Amino acid sequence: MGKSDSLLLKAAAFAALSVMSSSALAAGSDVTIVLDMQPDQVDACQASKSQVGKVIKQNVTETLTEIDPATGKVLPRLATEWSQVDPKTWRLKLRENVKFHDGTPFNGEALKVAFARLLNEKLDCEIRVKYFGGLTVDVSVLGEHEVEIKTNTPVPILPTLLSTVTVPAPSTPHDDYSRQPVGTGPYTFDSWQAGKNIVLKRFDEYWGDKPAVTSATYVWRQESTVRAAMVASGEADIAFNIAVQDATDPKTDFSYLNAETTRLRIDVPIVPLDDIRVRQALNYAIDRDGLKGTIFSDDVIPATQLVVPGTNGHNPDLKPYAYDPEKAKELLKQAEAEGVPVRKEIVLVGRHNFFPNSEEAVQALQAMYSAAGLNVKLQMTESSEWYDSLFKPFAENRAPNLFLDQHDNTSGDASLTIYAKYHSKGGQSVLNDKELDDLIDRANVATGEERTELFQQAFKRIHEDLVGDVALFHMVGFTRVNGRLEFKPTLATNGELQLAQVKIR
Amino acid sequence: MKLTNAFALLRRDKLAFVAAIYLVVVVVLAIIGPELFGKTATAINLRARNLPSFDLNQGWEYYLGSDSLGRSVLARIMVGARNTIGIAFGSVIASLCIGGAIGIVAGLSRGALGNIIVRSVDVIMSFPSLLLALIVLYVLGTDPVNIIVVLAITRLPVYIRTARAEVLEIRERAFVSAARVMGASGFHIAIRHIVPLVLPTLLIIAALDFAYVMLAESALSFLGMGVQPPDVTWGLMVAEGRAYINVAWWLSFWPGLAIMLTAIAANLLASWFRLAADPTLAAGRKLADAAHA
Amino acid sequence: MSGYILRRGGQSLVALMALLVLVFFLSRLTGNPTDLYMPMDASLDQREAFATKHGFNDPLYVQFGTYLVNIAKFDFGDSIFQGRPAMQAALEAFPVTLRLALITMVLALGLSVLIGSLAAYRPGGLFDRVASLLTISSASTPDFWLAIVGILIFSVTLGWLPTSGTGTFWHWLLPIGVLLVRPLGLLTQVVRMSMISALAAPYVKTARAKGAPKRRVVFVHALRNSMLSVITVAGDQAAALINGAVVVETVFGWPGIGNLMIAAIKQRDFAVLQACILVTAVAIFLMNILIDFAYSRLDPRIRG
Amino acid sequence: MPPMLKQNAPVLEIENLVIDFQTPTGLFQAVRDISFRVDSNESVAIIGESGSGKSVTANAVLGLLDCPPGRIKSGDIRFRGKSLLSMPLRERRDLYGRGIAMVFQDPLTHLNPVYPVGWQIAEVCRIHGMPRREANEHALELMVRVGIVDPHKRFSAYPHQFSGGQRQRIMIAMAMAMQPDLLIADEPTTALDVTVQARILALLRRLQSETGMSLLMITHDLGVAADIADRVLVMQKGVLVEHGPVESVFRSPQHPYTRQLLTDRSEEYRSKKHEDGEMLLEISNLDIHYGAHHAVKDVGFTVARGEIVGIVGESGSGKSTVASTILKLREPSSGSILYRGKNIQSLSGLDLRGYKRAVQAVFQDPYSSLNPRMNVFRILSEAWTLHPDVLPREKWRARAEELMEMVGLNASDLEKFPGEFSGGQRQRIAIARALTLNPEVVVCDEAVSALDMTIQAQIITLLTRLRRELGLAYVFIAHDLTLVEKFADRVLVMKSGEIVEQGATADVFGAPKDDYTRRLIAASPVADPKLQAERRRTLQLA
Repeated sequence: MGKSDSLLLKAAAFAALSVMSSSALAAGSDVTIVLDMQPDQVDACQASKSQVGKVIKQNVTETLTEIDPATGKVLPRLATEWSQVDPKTWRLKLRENVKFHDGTPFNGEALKVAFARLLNEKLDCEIRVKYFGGLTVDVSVLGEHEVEIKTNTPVPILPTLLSTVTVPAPSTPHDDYSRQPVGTGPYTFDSWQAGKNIVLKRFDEYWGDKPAVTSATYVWRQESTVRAAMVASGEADIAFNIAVQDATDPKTDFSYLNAETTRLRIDVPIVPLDDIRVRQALNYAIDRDGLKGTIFSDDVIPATQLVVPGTNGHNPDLKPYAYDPEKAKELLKQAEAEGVPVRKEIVLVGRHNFFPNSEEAVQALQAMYSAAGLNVKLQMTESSEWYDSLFKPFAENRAPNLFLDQHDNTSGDASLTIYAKYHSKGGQSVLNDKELDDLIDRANVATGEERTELFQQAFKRIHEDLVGDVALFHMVGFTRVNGRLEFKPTLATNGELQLAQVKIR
Repeated sequence: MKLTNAFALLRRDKLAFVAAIYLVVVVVLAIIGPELFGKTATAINLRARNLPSFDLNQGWEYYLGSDSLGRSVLARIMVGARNTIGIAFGSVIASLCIGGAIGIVAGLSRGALGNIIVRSVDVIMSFPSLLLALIVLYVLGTDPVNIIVVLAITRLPVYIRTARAEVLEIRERAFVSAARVMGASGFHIAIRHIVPLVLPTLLIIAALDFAYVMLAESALSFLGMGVQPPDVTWGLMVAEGRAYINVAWWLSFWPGLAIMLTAIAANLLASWFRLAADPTLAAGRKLADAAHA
Repeated sequence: MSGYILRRGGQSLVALMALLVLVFFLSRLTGNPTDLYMPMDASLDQREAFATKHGFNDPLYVQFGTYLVNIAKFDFGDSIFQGRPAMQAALEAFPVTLRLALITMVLALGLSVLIGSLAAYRPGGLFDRVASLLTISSASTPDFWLAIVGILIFSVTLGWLPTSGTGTFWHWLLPIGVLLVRPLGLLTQVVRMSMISALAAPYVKTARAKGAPKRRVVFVHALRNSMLSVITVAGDQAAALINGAVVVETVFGWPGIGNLMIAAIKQRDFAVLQACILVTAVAIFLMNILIDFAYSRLDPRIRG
Repeated sequence: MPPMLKQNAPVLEIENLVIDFQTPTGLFQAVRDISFRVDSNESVAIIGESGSGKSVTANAVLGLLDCPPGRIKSGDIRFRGKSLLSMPLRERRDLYGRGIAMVFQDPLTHLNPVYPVGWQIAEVCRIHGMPRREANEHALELMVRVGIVDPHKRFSAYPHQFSGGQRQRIMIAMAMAMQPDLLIADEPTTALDVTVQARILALLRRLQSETGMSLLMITHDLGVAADIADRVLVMQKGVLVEHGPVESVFRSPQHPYTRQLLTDRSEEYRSKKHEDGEMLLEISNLDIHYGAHHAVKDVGFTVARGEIVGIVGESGSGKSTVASTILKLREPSSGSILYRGKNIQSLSGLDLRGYKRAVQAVFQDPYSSLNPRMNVFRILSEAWTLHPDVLPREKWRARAEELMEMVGLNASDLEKFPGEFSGGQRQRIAIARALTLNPEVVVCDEAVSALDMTIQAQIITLLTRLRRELGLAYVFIAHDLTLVEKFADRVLVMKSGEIVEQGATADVFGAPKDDYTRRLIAASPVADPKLQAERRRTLQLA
């Protein structure tokens, strides 16, 4: 035994030494970033998917405009100026002296090709489906660096939408997905070893400032514990989506509003949820302060509506429902007195692996409702099942349900949220309120102050008059950042990680 | 008479005796645990999350600490025993009965049926069992009963193959011929002669499978298709607790230990059973062999 | 031998077809990937259009027919999510798992023979008891838990090994260690038991009567005979290793086929799932032939 | 060392040897204070039945007692004057295979199935320090010496590719590899056919005369002992009851047990054949194929009520196949079996049930012929559950008790399980089971072959009595010619699936017409050293 013991020790010592040297690779101006899952694709037209965007958006391929995460303002990127000619026509000036990584120049023609590809029905591009559904877009080249964009219906927020449009090189295959995207960004797409890593290298002919990071390696690990451990052990520099309990070191672990908002959608048409007192009671029964700092991070913001502050249309005057179990009981008692079957079983639909601690969250919610005297049954679903319940058509004879939902809107405008979620024709809406529909319809074609105000009124109606959901929190994500880097995650970090903004200490 | 014999034999093997006592405790918990400790196990207290183990200040129920919702780990283990043991027992018994029956049919049939069964087993065997379970659960939903069904399906091949192999050997023995000479039907032979002889072997496999099934159930929880909260099993507790390993090791350690101990106990009992299953035959043969040697 | 391989191949082909049919229909029962692929705010029309375009609205038998026709042309379909041929993805991932499984199996066999034989040397002795307890208890631990604890101890606390990922020799140690415990535990028990029974066999008496030292009796005479049952179990374990690989690859971020299959099932990426199952099934089939071969090498009675 | 020098120097001395066995039921003394010696170039046979301790003694010499359960409690074993028990293990091991070698019963299981025989023979030399090449050459020579045909080719063949006799020759080659001074042979010919047995015994005798080694033969067969031994030791229940030169022991046995062993039981076994002679079974032109193998060729004979038909033949002669066809466990390829004039292949319904009652079986292996998980009562009553009209349920127990007493067992044993009985008792239970349906014919397929001689005698006596009382007919299949000679009314001699001779027992044995029958009879050793020596001489001449 003694002999093998010493052998073991030797091996261990050797291991320690060699790892020391191998972990030294996370040094210098190269960075390693660990994601929670591998992107399935890296095509520019899928850059709105958060896993794809974190790798290529603004790094490899750039967008025409950009949203300032702090103010929600539209900033220039590849487009330098824009103006509306008529409700359906916009004119853009493009940045000059911009080159794709393959050497071809960025100009009006290139943009036209890019748009055609983006809207190509043969590809299932998310940007098309998500932002340009039902729109036809005509791009005509006016000059080398000037184009005109015509749409079939008025699009008042086109500059905002352009912040989603990534521009790949004209050489990108028109009908196939590219696994080697070529863009104008500060980094070239160097290699993708499927399942293993993606490497980006700095592009020296970039039109803007030269970034500090020379190359970035993306890897992915499913377990939050492992991602956090990788930064702790120096194997990685930035780890995304760390669970609250793993974010133990305030020096390296930064929270950021990740644009997600969590709510329970109340199944308004179904007894007993059709009674407003019951819906109010559902709101009063939740101890948001108790959830905050325990299951949810201390940094989450109690929500009143489904868009984050800073979004056009966000109503800052709304107040969250206070935790008042007595009031909740009182409201239920009143309703019961009038014959509302408040003891009827209500299904709380959760989803497995939804967000960190989501399982605990729904269990806690269920406990709170039980305490208020409601009969709530927890049902965990798997994602496909969850989607089934999210979308119309809803099952006819369904049990009344509270549906755990999460929504993110990084476009800076409430329209992308409010129609789908609350309009009577919205695909995920259980509401059917003429007044609300009218507000939304009007807001969607309005611009400027009027647009903002109409959306704010709509949110007020949802929150106070209709009580269509139990708004929970504007969520935060945690990113663990190696101490040698200077990087502060922002609202946009969920969908992109601009390597150019990462500084090395 | 046989029972007291078995008990005496059990007393003689100290390790097996301890294992048996442990299993009895677990089974008793599975029967009465939820009724006794159900309330404690589900009482959420967000202000008492992740209390460490071995602290008696909060009361005995928090001796093993509390989980991320402030529930007593000890109470949850005791309550979780029912689902854990229920699922493991249910699926092991189901696969034993069905697999054993199919295996016996396959062993006794001299025609195409036996061949088809063997080939079908090959098909199931070449489908990774965890994935098969996952897909079937996507179809059926994660009801505990469905989990029992799924785990039973994935373990079927073992029983079918073992039962068949045993039958192929037993059916050549002289007492089977003697029964056939007397005019016994295939069914009579299967029930009277084959089943009692195949059963001990299958039971030993079942004891070993007990651990396997608990682990598979846990792996399903890890992949998100195991038992769903608010139901609780040890496997689910380990899977949930893994997210807190850094800050609260006790969340996954204690249920993991419970699984491990149950597995070891089942193993010990299985090897004891191997000897005790057939005290008459084993002892008699040994005596005869020894005398002849 | 060639006739045997042909017959065996034919049988396996039938089994393979049955497996494909099973996978095809079973996976279709789990729904389709439209909702999972399309962004949440896509309209109903867009969803319908997507489903129709990819054939999910066709009746199942039509989809199956198309699938069969394509298979005959060696076209295993495209991955919806990855936008490339599914077989390409499967073949890319397979070698990783194969290497992992191979090394694990070799280690498991080697170690279990060593430990099992030593334990059988003196059944009930100290070594036997300790080895049995250790192998049983390590094999009774959930593997994902073992993996995470391993990372925390060896990578974070001690800093000896990298946490996860692939690359150097040191990256292999934790995943293999975790993957190893179950087959090792089981095989050690099998080796021990078959060793004990082999050591009681009459030919062992003959060997002792020849004056052979105990070491020779154990490792030359008993071992080879006991390997027969070990190899059968080892084959099953190797096939079951895919289960462990699913978990280990997920935790350690290995680009293996287990990882790929789980993702495919979760995303309803049927083409990828089917391609993966096909690849693993063929591998298992080849392994079974290998086992038969090893069996006949070890046991001359089978060679006839 | 030339044998001359060691004349009369003892090779092996055993002194007051006591061996204990630990059993589940307590301590069991397998060998009780025995002493004997084997001189050089001498053949000594230990005779005894199972449980007599003869094999334990042999195993003790080679240190093959597994401890536990076996333990040498006291006494000493000396080899050429040196105590084996106080010798260091390494030195002892050096003697095994070199000074003392052993040949076991059942060579198939005692040869390692996964190594070539040549390798296994050479291994002895290599263990004792011979280089591989030399060892292999020596092994080849040995194979020639023990009479393996084509040794070069057979060198790398495996045990399962040899016949039983050849395997035993390999075992002997292995034992002879290092020219041992003492060869211990433990029932070396027990499972072999008589003609093969004769050749193996001849080989052993030849090798002994060539090398001058001593031979310690363990056997239960008095004929074998008479054939080969200079001196015999008789053991019973661990005690050495008698010993002396072979002629004097066989001629005038002193101990009652020896006398019992040597009793001629011809008269006891013989019983009167029933005279009514009603024909039960008529078998004609029976042909059975296993695939391409023609196992039974054109066999025909009859069985009348109360008649004992013996079938003898060596292994592979097709006698058991005939039995299983009569029992309807196997379908004949062609030919017919008539039961009371009706073809049993076309029986159905009541007729078939009638046949299943009328013909019963007793098989060879007392261990596998009873279901170990059923108690005796259930074993006996199983037949009545299958044929409920034979006996009403309330009479089952009384009838079972009656049957138990009929076969010489206690009625109180009905609750016991087969594992609690000895081999002979189990065979009695099997006979009782065969009687449950009041059969007319009982097929006994080697029913007494696995039993000790005294037990065998008891069972045969029982069968004789049952025929007398119940008028049973037997189809009695055996390879032991002496037994059939004493027991059967008529005898068939089978060889390679054919009946080479059949007729009244006295005729066939008294004046065999067929050459094969003659050879068979000649090869079967008799328990009389003088007579056996003569027979051996004639056999060698033939």
